[in-house]
Amino acid sequence: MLYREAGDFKTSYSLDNQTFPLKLDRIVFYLTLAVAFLVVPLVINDYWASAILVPFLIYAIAAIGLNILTGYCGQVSLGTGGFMAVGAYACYKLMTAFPDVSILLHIVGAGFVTMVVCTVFGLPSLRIKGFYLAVATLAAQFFLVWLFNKVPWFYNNNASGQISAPERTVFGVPLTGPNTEAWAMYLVCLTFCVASAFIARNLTRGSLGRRWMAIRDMDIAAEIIGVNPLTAKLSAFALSGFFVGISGALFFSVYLGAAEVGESFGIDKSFLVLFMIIIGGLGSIFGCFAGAAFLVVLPVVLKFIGVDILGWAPDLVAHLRLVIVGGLIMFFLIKEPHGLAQLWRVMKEKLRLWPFPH
Amino acid sequence: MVVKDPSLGGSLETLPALVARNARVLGKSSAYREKEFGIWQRWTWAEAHAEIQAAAGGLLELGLNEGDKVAIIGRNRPSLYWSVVAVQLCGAVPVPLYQDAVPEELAYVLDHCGARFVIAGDQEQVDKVLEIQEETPQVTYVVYADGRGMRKYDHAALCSFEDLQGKGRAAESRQASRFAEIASNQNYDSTCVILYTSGTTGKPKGVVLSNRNIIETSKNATEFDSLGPGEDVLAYLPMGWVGDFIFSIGEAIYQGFCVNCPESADTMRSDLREIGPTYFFAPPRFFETLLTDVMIRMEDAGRVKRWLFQHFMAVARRAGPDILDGKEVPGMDRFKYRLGEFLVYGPLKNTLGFTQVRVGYTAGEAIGPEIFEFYRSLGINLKQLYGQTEASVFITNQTDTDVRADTVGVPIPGVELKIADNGEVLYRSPGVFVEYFNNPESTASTKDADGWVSTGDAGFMDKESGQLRIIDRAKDVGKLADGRMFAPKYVENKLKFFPNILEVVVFGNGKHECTAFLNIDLQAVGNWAERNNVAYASYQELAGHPRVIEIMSEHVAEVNASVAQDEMLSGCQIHRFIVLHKQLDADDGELTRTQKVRRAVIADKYSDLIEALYDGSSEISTETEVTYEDGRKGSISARLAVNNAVVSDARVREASAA
Amino acid sequence: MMNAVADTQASSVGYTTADGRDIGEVILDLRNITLRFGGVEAIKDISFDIQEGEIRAIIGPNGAGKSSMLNVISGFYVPQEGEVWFRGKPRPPLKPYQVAQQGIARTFQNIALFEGMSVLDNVMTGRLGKMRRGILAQALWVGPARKEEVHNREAVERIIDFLEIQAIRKTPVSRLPYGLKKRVELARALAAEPNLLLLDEPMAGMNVEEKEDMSRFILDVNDEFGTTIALIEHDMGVVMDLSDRVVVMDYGRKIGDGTPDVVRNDQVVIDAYLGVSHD
Amino acid sequence: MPASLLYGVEVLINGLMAGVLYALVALGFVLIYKASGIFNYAQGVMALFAAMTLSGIMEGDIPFSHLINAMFGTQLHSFGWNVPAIAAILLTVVVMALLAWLVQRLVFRHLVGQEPIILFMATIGLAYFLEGIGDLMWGSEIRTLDLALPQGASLAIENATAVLGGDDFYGFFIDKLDVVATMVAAILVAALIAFSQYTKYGRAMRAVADDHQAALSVGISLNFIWVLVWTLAGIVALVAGIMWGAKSGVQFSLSLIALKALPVLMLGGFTSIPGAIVGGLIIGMGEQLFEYTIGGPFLGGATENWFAYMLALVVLIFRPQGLFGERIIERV
Repeated sequence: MLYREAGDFKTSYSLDNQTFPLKLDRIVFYLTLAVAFLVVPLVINDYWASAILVPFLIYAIAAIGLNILTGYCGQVSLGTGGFMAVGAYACYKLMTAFPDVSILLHIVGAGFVTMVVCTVFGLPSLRIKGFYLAVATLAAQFFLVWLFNKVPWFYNNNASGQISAPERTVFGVPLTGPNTEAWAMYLVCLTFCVASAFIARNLTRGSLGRRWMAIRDMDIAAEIIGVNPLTAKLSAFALSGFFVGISGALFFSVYLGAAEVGESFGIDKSFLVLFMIIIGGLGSIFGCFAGAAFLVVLPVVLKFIGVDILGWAPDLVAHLRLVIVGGLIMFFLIKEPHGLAQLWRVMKEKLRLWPFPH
Repeated sequence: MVVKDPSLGGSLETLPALVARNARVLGKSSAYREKEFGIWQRWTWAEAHAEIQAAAGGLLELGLNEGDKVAIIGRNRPSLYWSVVAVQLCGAVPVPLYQDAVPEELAYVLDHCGARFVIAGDQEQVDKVLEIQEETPQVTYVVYADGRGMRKYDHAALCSFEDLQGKGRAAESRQASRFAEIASNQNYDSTCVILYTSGTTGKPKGVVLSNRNIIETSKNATEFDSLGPGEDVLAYLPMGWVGDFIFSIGEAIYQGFCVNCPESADTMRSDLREIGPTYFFAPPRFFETLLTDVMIRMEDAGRVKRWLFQHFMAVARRAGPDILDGKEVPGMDRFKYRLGEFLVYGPLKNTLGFTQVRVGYTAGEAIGPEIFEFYRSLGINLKQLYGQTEASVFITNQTDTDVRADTVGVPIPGVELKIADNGEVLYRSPGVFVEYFNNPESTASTKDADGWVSTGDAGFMDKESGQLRIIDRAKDVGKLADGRMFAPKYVENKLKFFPNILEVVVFGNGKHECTAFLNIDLQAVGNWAERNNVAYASYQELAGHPRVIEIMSEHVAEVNASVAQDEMLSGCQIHRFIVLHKQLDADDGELTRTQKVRRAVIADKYSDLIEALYDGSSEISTETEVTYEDGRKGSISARLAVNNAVVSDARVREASAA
Repeated sequence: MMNAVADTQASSVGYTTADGRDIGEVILDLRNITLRFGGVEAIKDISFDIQEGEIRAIIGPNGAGKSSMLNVISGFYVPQEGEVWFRGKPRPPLKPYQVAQQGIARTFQNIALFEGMSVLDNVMTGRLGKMRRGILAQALWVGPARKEEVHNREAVERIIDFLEIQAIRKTPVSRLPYGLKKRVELARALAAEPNLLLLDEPMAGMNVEEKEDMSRFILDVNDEFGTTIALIEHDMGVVMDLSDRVVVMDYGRKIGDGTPDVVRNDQVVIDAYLGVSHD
Repeated sequence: MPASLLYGVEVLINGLMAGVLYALVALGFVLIYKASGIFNYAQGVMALFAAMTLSGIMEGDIPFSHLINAMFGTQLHSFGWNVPAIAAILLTVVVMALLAWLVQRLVFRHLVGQEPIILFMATIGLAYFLEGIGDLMWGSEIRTLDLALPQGASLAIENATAVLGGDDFYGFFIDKLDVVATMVAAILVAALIAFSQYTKYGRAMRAVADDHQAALSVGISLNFIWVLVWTLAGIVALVAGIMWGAKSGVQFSLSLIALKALPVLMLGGFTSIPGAIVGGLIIGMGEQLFEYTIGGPFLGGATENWFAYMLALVVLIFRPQGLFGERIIERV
């Protein structure tokens, strides 16, 4: 209904496979970006930052990472929590080891460290398939958590066994530490998030993305038409690790400030991110954002309704949340295996064909 | 790159000269687009000019002489459009042909115009040309645009368009003078193109059109509708047809439109949507099928959508045309129409590809008023024009502010009209063709000494609108006993616009009043019967059913009322009619294979019925021979009611409620 | 049968076909291939060669080991005995993707398209072997990566045009009818610009005109691109029209080899075929 | 015999006992996987849920009381009676059967023919759902489960075995509960095997496992079979829940033993009951032994958190089909 496509035709291939082929979509996209970068920082407050926006952005990055691996390359991983932990601890070690290097570099560095670790744990995927692999990745999850617990070197031997981010500034603006302001927190996460989405989109639409999807859809055929499964799968693990690592680093350094591996990066993190991409939509960048938004906002809304309005006990509401999330997972797998992203696509199609039904 | 074109300095009297001008003036803007390999390949005027030059160079190299004829046959593609101009650039005459021509027709035309070269679209066309080599020995060389599947062909007298251009580019330097010389021999009155009219009777005639014809007409027509550079046209109609030559070549080059060629015939609709032309022509049939398509698709829509659609289409029918004509419209309707524009019309136009259409034409045959109104009411500026090959298309055209379904508009600038006393429409204009190629007698019989051309159509100037109104083929128009005009086709068309009526034959030539045979449309009437649970066992029974006859009488009365409105035709009202017990059928020789009625045959075969129509009897039993699908012959007998129709009084206008 | 085999040896150097195409020397030579699954022998000591530019058919009743043969050629199965000679050199045991990179593309008996992608993307995967841009270039979508993408898209669009599937370019393959899927799969294989094309029952389950189209395309491919083609087919008639030389297999053995005529009149072959019912 | 070695043996035996419980849970997995190809991640949560339900019923709590109170401001908590263990167990079985029916009816019937990985994710969703429901029904505080099962060290065994070692060895320390558990497990397995061997439905189950079509052709409703196996899995879960609950209280950690069961299956293969048991024992003993010999002394302990997975991982790398699974031949 809103679209006016007549005359919006493509005269070159780069125009033809741009991310938003429709003019209207492009406009909306750029407007959103503008608002996110220019307006929100001015109006944001601590509550919105720490309750919704910052976690949303960080989880979105993690979801992008996992979606590359699971949604695009078809390799299910239950180790996301562990890999986020790697990002977090790598970031911590870097921050404390090189205090005068920019925190931003540390975060990216953490991404690269995680990349390596993730690739190593990806090696079994060459022989193990399906949920055999999924279970195998649990090894990563538990081993890594255990490792960061047991080896004092990772938390610089401090008594609490916790890691806590010292204050680091960029252009004099603190990005980590207790007196980080909401807008700074938000902006740094937003920047990383947008960059990640941009990179992920480019990778998934190019030849690498096709290699991944070929492996996902039919690995044997893929190999026979010339896709090297080794490089394809490992590259997926590597890049997935990179993004997950970055999200882990941000989660710890910018968002939490202090973290204890067991509770911050436990198995349930792995599931949370997995749910995000299932609900959001496997194999869709948009889905990562949709899923992250959904699962970040849902608890907040429930808490608001349950606790603040109805005045129920928080634990009761927490249980309700479990029920709802679990139910939704099953619902989506049954009704719309391609998640919110698919719903979105369908809606768009309808708008384009309006007033015709098909 | 571009060969210096001597005519640049001089006046712009040829299409090549105009192309050169465009290359200079509109160099950067789009001249041609073709959907190929998934995207719209694009050529600016500068590039197009270069392409044309190269092709022309190639043709010279192959030994094309001034005055030679070059046949061009294939689907609409830039390379073929360039070929047209390239040929002219060589001082030769392009002869665009219908791509669906069968070998025999092709052989006749090639032989008649004596084409030495053929520029063909693809293997299919080349094969046709090769197939008739014997009959057409003068064809010395064939060029093809798409070489698919022809690698193994003998390329002695065959080459691809690219190779042709290659030859040209290679020879560029030494040809400059030659081109200059040729250009200097060309003037406003030298031949621009020969177009073969698929004559309904006899062999096709080659209509010779001069540069003057094409350019003047293009000028007048485009100025009439204030069309200028930057218009987008979709080139999808056969290149052999004069309309395409005017819209996609004459006007396009004169004004600098962009000509867009679809990827293939079956992607035309989606390509139309992508391009969204600003200037669009289609025959009535196209708009008709499109409308049916829309209605069918809306059938499956949800209740809400359907309601929205019906509601706002009602609004559109009420207010749309007037808003489009810039007439006064009540504020409420104006508002509702805006809303509708957002909710229905806009999206609809978008999905159909008409969002950007500023001027749309339909012509060729009568278009159903409700179909016409539908598009008008959406805010699409669809207009009717009247023309023919001999006039380089345009004779009359409708102004944006005064568009009607039943007229064809006023003469465009430079066109003079007069109505012969037998009702035939005559015209004279700068677009009037030079001659029929190698056919002086036809030329003489069509065009008189001082340039008046007879259209062969009967018509008159509508009093209130001052627009021309076409009634019928002149030869079919007769007189009633009392001398009033008798135009059967005119009335028949009016009746056939009712979905319930499939075929009509009106009689009355030389009689004192008009009568008619009607054929019901089994589908439409059948549906009606189902909805109103009217039981019937056979076509015959349904056709004879009193309630069906009732409906028919209503339709006839309605038509009579509207016919009564113009005193010239008021005599053509139908006084008595019979609903036939069998469908008029080509197998019985009652229709031509193209579904046109054969009056003589019918009049003779059903003489008894006609008699009954005029002798006042109220019933008649008859015996008719029929041929079944399997060819067996049989006969059916029936008692048919002869019905009197409500006839409106010609003088009382109020009676005409429609 | 003996003369049939003799016929092959004779033609192991270039020859000219009835319709005047010049066939080059041997491109792929299978020598005494034997393949076992556990106890069962799928292929028993089979030898035959494929020559540059020819259309080579492998026929035989169900379970004759035809598909296994293709799988050996494309490196998916490793034979226990025998050698595969490619372009005059014995081929070391390679991974399937390495074989593909040597210029051997194929289609599959029961379609193996990537259901999650559009037709265009599927065909593009055929060119993955040719796309070498690094991760970084792709990540930032900078010049080289973009150029490479466009360049390969151009090549692919020509194939799409060639096989007349423009209209479904952007359709997800999962929505396509069977016949079209087969065609898309052929497109994917062609996109790799192979010098040896393996077709596993390209016309299985097609109706008559679909078969005709497919035959036309196969011939056009061989004609336009000079691609060497080895195809498995059930439909005797089709094979006889299409192919220059035919290998006949039965129960994992080669029971005939030679021009269609030779094979058609070979008693052993006739018996084998009369013995079983195909289709 | 040196004491250290004997202590090692003791560790081994205790590991064996733990392994029994792993096996018990794994058994549930196998049942469902064999019949429906569903890899039921929720098995552990089912054990938790079963245990909670059992104790809830025994103590006469009102289900969903928290929710109801929250919604209607009532003060419901308990019916005020206690249900005898046997009755409670039977009731719980009914509840599990009901649950099985619902799960089949509402979820997996709509997922027939989906890829295994999708089914797996669905069961993860189910796990969350059940956990939430369990908490809503019975509250989330740790419950005790008292079925008067023998607890504490078995002196008999201790004394009997004391003679084995020197003065510094006081015999094996073994918890009675573990012994009971082992026996119960043994009985359960025997029962299951008997069931699948000698009853109509048991045979039906096996038929389904082998070939759905065949099963249909002999006129068995797949749906029924699936409900049946889910119920059996529920019962197995209940038993596991009882044992584990009695040992360390009914709490969330219980559902984590499900995760432990995964590697057990990796080793044992998804389809063989004996495999599950052997796998369970290997894991159980393996992780205890590893902790005792290497983990504790050199790695700072708590290695049992990951040992099982690592072991499975390593095994899988060399035998992708697991220890007992049959080799997969890939075709195109």
